[in-house]
Amino acid sequence: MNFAIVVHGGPYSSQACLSALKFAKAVLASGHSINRVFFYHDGVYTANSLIAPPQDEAPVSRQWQEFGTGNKIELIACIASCLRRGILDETEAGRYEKSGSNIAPGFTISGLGQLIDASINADRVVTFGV
Amino acid sequence: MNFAIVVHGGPYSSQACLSALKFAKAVLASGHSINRVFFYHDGVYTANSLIAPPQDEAPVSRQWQEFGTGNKIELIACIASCLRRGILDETEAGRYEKSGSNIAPGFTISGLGQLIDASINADRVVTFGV
Amino acid sequence: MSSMLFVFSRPPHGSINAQEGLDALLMGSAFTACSVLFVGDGVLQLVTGQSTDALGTKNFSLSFGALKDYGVTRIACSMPDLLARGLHKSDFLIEVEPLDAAGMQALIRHHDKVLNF
Amino acid sequence: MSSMLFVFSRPPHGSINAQEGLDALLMGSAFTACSVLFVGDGVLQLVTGQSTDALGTKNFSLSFGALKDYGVTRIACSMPDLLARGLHKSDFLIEVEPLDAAGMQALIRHHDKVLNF
Amino acid sequence: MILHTINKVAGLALCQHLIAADDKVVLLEDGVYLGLQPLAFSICAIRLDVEARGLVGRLKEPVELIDYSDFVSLCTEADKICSWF
Amino acid sequence: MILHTINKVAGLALCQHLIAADDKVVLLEDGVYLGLQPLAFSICAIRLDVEARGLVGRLKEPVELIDYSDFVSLCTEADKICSWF
Repeated sequence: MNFAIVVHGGPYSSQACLSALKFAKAVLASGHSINRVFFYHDGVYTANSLIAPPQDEAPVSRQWQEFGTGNKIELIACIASCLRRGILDETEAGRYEKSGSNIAPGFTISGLGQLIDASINADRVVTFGV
Repeated sequence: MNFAIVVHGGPYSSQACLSALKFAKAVLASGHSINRVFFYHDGVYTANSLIAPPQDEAPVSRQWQEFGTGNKIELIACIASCLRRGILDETEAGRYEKSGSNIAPGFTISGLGQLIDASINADRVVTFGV
Repeated sequence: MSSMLFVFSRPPHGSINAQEGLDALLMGSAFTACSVLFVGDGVLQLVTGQSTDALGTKNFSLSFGALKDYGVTRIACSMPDLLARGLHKSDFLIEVEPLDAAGMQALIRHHDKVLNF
Repeated sequence: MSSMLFVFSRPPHGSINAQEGLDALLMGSAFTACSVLFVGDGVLQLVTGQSTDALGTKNFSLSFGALKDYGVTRIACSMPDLLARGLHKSDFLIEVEPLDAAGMQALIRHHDKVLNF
Repeated sequence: MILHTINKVAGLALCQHLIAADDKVVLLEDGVYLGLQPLAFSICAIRLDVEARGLVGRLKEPVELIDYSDFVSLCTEADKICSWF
Repeated sequence: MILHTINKVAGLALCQHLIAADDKVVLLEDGVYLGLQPLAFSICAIRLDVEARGLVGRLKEPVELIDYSDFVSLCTEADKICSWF
């Protein structure tokens, strides 16, 4: 079966981000697939490349990066949520004349249509909310 | 009278950040002073220089920057909260070997002692929570 | 094509969540058959007379009037949650169908995917 | 020198707030006289047997044992909120003083500043 | 006098036992929805937040609408402020 | 069968009228605290979250502890998933 996963919470501020990762790993381990993970609301904070967590806390943002790139799973951060919260790729940083970008490797900034597309086309959609 | 103001919420995700700003302006307009504004928890997201809000939404982060610099009010973002959430100045970006910094002008990253110091020394402390 | 039910459960203005939920609904209705169900404090999004001029934020409640134009199939709310807040459907900006428990369960059953905001 | 009352009202683990509150209390107790009051779901921070090994997050509940060493003056909780959750002070990791409404109001009155987390 | 602020409906459960007879309460943000229900103490509510939510005329008496300068005055009159959220 | 997930105590108020007789409920994150109170339907709870909160042995019967692979299986058995938070 094919899953879409939606994440509304950012690292540490909410457990949603960590629960969704554990769920996503279990989906693949059970032989199912994931069509897309969509980060919305504060979930886009997961895509911030500048996070430097303490040694004794799970580096959930980096774990998502590794999960996405290692398994070739699309990790999409909603562009409207990103702009409001200061998560930018090089294109957006240029457009808004900002000093730099901070999107983490493995994440892509894209539109809300990707949430709808993923939800429509997946067999199951599961949201991890705040 | 001298006020300490504590902000727990980031822009848009919580109204706390906007309410605290309106309160801070009213404090000064009433002839009182502010010894420090301390951003804790998700409040540190206010200090992200890369925020690019839509035209029709209050640019609360930039309004804080202008308020702090214009009135010479210390805006302190808690260092532990910042590291977990990816808000870095140049020093911290260097220490953690990150590609760049994203602290907005007018904000300073510092320790939790600044919260205690501000609370002890102010006549009144008011928290805007989430 | 999957039909989608959007569930709105947050009050407006205290966070951007309600507004970002509405954005998702409007986007969804461009692609497929969508309905919306307001539950809990989500029913407060619909109250008439919201004015954010002095607050300085966006009055997204004005966009609810466009739901019909966007082709949103059913616009419903939880009757128990409406009553619990001392509200009546005449307090609402738009025509909304209050549903009891059985009606809400049927609404969920008749859509393929459910997204909560 | 102002005395400070730290109020903890959030459950542990679901967000970092409880942990960041404890960090603030430990910092505060290095500078001035501090007490702590657990209210609402904050009383759940104190439950024995928390094990985050499998979850992979920090088990900060172990740090509550250090509150006495840090010189925290009074460690109290809301008795109504304790009872409402079916808990007893014997469920707690450390010795905590359950207070009724009058006791909590007095605790607030006797501290100069109150910080809620 | 202690000033209590409440910024969400669930905040009331945290502080209901902690509000003394001579204390004052300010409702702000989503806390203004508490004005839809009968309350055991007299309260003020931030006008901006009441207007934003369409609650003007819908609140139970007695809720006094105040602006931020009134809020600051209440803080100076109070011995301390407790924020519930 | 519809699978409902609840990740906080307040989430129950949102969905209590929406859970049909043959539906299933998974508690996760702070939602596992709901297992401290009697509930009108049978539930599963994520074991990691129960352990983290010190609730092993404190939950009312019948709460079945499950891991994430069981959660995934429940999702595949369900027609759809409703997440309450």
